[in-house]
Amino acid sequence: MITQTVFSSRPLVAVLISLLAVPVLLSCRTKDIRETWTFIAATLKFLVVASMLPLILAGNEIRFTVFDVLPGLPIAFRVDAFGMMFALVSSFLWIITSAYSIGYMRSLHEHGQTRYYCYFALSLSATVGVAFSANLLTLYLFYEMLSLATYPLVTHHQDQEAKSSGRTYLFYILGASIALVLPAMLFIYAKTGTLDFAAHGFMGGAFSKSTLLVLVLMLVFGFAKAGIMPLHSWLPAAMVAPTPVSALLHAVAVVKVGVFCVARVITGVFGSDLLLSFNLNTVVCTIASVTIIAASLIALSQDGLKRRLAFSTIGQLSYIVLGVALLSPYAVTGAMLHIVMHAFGKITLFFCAGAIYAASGVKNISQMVGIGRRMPYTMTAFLIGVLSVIGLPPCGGFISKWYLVLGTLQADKPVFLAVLLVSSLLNAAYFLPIVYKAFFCTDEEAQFKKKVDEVPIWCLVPLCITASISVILFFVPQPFLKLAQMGVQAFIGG
Amino acid sequence: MIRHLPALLVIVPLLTALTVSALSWVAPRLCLPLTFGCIGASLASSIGILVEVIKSGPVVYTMGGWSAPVGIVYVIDYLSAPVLVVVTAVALINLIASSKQIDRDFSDKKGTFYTLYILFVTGMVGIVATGDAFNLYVLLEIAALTGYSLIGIGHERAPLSSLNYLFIGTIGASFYLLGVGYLYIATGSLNMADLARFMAMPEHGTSTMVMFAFIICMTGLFIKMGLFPLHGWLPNAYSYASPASSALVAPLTTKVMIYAMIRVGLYVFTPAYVFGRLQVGGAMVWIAVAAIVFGSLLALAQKSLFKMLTYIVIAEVGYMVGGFFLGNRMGITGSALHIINDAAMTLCLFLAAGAITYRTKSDDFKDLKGLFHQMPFTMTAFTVGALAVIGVPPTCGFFSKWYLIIGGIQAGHYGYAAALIFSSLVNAVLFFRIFETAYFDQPGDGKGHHHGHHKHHKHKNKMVEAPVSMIVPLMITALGLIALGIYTGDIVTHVIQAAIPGGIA
Amino acid sequence: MEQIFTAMGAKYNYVAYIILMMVGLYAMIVKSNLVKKIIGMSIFQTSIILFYVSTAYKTGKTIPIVPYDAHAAVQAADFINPLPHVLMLTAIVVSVATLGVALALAMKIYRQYGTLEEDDIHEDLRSEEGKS
Amino acid sequence: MKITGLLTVIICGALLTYYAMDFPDFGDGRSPANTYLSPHFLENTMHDAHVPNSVTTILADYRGYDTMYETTVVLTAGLACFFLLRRKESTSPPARFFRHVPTGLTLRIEEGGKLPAENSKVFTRIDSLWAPDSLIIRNTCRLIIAFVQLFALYVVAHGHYSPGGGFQGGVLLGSSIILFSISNDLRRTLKRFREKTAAVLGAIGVLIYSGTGFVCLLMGAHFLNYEALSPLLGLKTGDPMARSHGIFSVEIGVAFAVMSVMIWIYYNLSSAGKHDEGL
Repeated sequence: MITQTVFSSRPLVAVLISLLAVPVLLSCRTKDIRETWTFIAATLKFLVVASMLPLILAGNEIRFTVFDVLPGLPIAFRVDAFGMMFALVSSFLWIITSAYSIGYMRSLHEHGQTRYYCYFALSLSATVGVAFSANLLTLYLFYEMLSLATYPLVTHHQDQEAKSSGRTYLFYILGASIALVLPAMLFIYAKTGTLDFAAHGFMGGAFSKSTLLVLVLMLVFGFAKAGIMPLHSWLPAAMVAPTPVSALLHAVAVVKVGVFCVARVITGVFGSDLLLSFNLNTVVCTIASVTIIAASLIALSQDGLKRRLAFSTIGQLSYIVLGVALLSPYAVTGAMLHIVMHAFGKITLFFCAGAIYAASGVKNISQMVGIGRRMPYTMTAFLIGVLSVIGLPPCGGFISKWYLVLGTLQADKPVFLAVLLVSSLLNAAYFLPIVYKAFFCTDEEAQFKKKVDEVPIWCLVPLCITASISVILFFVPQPFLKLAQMGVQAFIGG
Repeated sequence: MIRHLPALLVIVPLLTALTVSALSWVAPRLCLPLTFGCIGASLASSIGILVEVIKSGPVVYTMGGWSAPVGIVYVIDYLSAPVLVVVTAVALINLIASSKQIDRDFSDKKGTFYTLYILFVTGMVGIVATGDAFNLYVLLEIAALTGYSLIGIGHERAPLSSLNYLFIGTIGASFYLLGVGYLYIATGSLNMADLARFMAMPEHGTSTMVMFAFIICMTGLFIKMGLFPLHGWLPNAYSYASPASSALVAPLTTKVMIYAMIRVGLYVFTPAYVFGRLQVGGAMVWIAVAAIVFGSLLALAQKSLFKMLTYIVIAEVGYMVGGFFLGNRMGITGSALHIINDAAMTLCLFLAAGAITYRTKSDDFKDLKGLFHQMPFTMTAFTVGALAVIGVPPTCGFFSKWYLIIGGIQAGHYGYAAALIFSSLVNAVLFFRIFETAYFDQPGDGKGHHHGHHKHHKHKNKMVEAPVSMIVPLMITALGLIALGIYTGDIVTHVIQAAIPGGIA
Repeated sequence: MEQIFTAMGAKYNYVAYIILMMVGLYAMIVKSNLVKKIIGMSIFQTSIILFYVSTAYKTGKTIPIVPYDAHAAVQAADFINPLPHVLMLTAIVVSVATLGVALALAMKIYRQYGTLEEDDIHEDLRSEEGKS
Repeated sequence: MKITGLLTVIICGALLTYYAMDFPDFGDGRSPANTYLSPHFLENTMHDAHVPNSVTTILADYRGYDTMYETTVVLTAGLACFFLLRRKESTSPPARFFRHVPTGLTLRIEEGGKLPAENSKVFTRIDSLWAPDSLIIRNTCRLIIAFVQLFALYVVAHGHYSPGGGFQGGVLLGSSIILFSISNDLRRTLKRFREKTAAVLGAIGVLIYSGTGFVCLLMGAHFLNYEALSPLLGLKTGDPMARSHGIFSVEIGVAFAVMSVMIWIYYNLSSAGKHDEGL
């Protein structure tokens, strides 16, 4: 299927919308105008991204060169199926998260809300920038922009705890990107002369096996946002941020950018046949599976709800890395789908965590016994989110896990099949007790004697929307499944 | 008129400096407008020359009508034209930005300050434009003398550090003079192009006189630019001076000295001699690595903002010297590009530090609390400058590091590439340490106090911004950093690539 | 070794300038009194002037003033080389200027610290830093 | 500190001497320096500029651009000393000394004490570190100064034909006025040659130099190309005398500049910027 390239400036417009929204937000007088502007920017961005969907579905790819920054290496955008899927999800979820953060920030009377919304818009423009980047340089540019734009969000409370977690956040993310990604990128450019992503990688025979291994490890660990052990501890530390931040950023935008970059590097830079020939992909698979198992085990022991969700995210991310590294068509499709499914599932869970905190000020799971009776809607949404993350039928998570499992079989690596199954069990082990204790508990155990009123409507509606979408995706995974299959077609031609 | 642009570029500032020095006694009010006019005019003429050079190749201007070896000749080619524009632009922006600071520090001797300011710029422009080795020494001395006096007045230790700077600067300049003397004995000529012609001859290539001339010339220039083992004078000289003069001297002196090193290295001692015959590249790059590593570490150990910035300047000198002595096309492009980028970056940081000290009267780290609330514009410009120094795209710092590191990799000098990465990491720690104090702590409280989830800012600290005349140039410089980054491709392909003689791989 | 001594015989001017230069350098590095350092600096600069001028000399030749009538044939060999002398005029003026600025700075330091001994200045700087 | 200093000096000295071995001998005429460029200057000095003293031709014509910057260095030194040292008279002056002329007694008036009238005949002000007032010195200096200035003008004018020129003449002029200041006291010299005239004259001197160059530019030739001045001087073009006159006007500029800057530096250095009590 030959892909014609269409030259249009829509990818640039998509990135710039939220960037231009920042001065507008800064100049708004009252809260309401500012929030309406956020909404307008979010919906506009989603519409522009969606307007490119039919083109991509028809098999074209959209290219646009912004600046000829270096001879032969411009800052340029190339929208393909994989990038489109990720951009679609993140821009759509931005709309929902803005709604949610309005309710959340208002109910908690947070300070510095204008600054919060501006940096939120900035990080979204960086996320979409990463999704559409055509070469490793543009990807690195937006990756750095994202790290810097999310720092003020993570340290929003400006207290001692925020300061130390901000320090770890930056140390891991900025440190890894400068110490590992930059030299690897420069080394590749010095030896091959180009950085543009190509269907089967652009390495050719330029490197020996050992340098290739070093480069792969540098790039996989360099993108610390993918939360691969041992460079993962910034994620739990970032939980100190307000919940909408951890919801969108640490469930969807930031972490998925890390995984997206790793996937881009594996498929676009190295290329599947090069990795398969040197059997390097099993190295990446083993790293990912170690992270899956370890993260799931640690999640069991976490009492804070947000910290448990954080470690579960680390586990789920490594599913995607594992899927991509297996390099079999089903596995890569499953990995791409999992980006979408996990996004919706995990964002629902974070919304619920935020709602519980906003309504009752409770953070730890041990204090949540019997909350289901008081907050029925939140907890049912929480249940659906849990089912989707574990991968049980009525929710979309099942489909992506289904493809992942098929992928391990297709790549005839049964050991990773075992890893997937064990970790799914572990997921169930650390999520289901929460739900069980929330609904089925005896009267005297219930800790919520007094009436706990449900969360304001602004928080509840986004909750339910994402939960219902998780369910709908199980029945109609259509746009994302088609995109995923087209993406796989481009990468592996399987 | 175009034919005389190289001369006008230097003569207009000189004549204006003299009129300003005379007028400061007769009609002091006229001094400032005249200074603005003259530096603006020399910026315009340097841009005119740059366009001329890009259009029709190097411009040669014979002073006094005497051709090359006899008289003094101005050669403005692809290497000097962009540096000229940067030097005059930095001088103009700094003049606008520090006019308030000048009123505060030198209120009674403003006329003389402006004269010394213009003479310093004339010296710098002359060094960049000249094609004669001895003329470069004379202009070196003008720039140095004006530099010593501009730095001499400042905080309590300014005269002592300026005197130390004078001693070491004079040793450097005299070594350069001695080197030119050795070259003169060996060849009999003083003109750069003529000397290069002699270098090609075999009997000069092997003579120890020329080799020793190279060593002494380069040592002199290394002293003047503050390369690592010889950098002792730089931190005190730039941090105790008044912010107005250190924001002029810091971005220009070291960069123009590095330009002089590249000019002498490439166009007097031809690259075949420097990299082929002497094999001096490898050792020099290790010295540069030491400069980068120690410069960054010492910057980490500093407690005050200006001191930290000066050590960053020392590390940046290591970048450029290392880039040049790698000996390959990428390294030299990176070093030449970094002259332009680093001048802009250092200007942005020093102006921001000047604006901060203008308000908070002290540049100690513990006095920078809560600056993001009080001085948002200055701090955003400071952040852009910091990101440029760290090397985050799309700022210009990233792209010069791009060329330097690739030059290091292609030359097989991984120590140099690793030092650059290490220095970026240390710079990141340096600046985020400042952002933490500026972002988190509230002004006036001892330590970052704990406050609960619902803390509301009752005492909304009102905005105490620096005066507009400081903010606007600062913003222009910050945007300039990003523009320089984005237009790197054009700068390199049109200007710097043509500046490197063919002999280099 | 004797090759160096015979060479030394014909090149004693270089040895002279090197000795002077080293004396100047030594004074600048080691002396703690600022004025002595300034004196060392001017010796250092004068030695370079000596070096330049000594290279211009041709044994037994006169100063470079050619006979006044314009048509007389001028034999360049019988005049000494004028160019180093011109360069050294500039170098002398530069060294005077640097001397002037150095003395001005030294006076400013004396007015501020009351002493010209760099060690004493550093002492009370350290004690000052200790106090603040 | 001593050992490191000694060590570096010895190592540098040894290195320099060792490398100096294959330099051309002292005084040999065939060394490259003496055979490449300097013969051109010697042979063409009369032809080009009609100036026998080839040093002056190189100084002001062939490498005139260098000398312009040299004069600027002189002016910069003056400006630097002024900029660093000059400060306004303090409102309450420290102790002052007066001599009661009829009796020869010296009075010491503490700070804030009532000072005698400025032009009173009875009390003349003397410096706190005053040298004994000696009639002989004052009068001999008064005699010599005139002749020193006359000789200085000769030196400036005859730079073309004999060793001399702008710098040497300027220094002589400057030293004559400094001699006056040493023999009498700084305040009287300041009355005759005020600081303002010194500063403005210094700037005008360098202005003359670069002005002539700029005029050549305006006349269409390259900067500092004196041939362009021939129409102004009423000579036909290409006449070497144009260059000779150009050189002379430049020498005058240099003399002005050097004289006034020397005096200005003396004023600032001797009185540490107060211009009240000098050497």
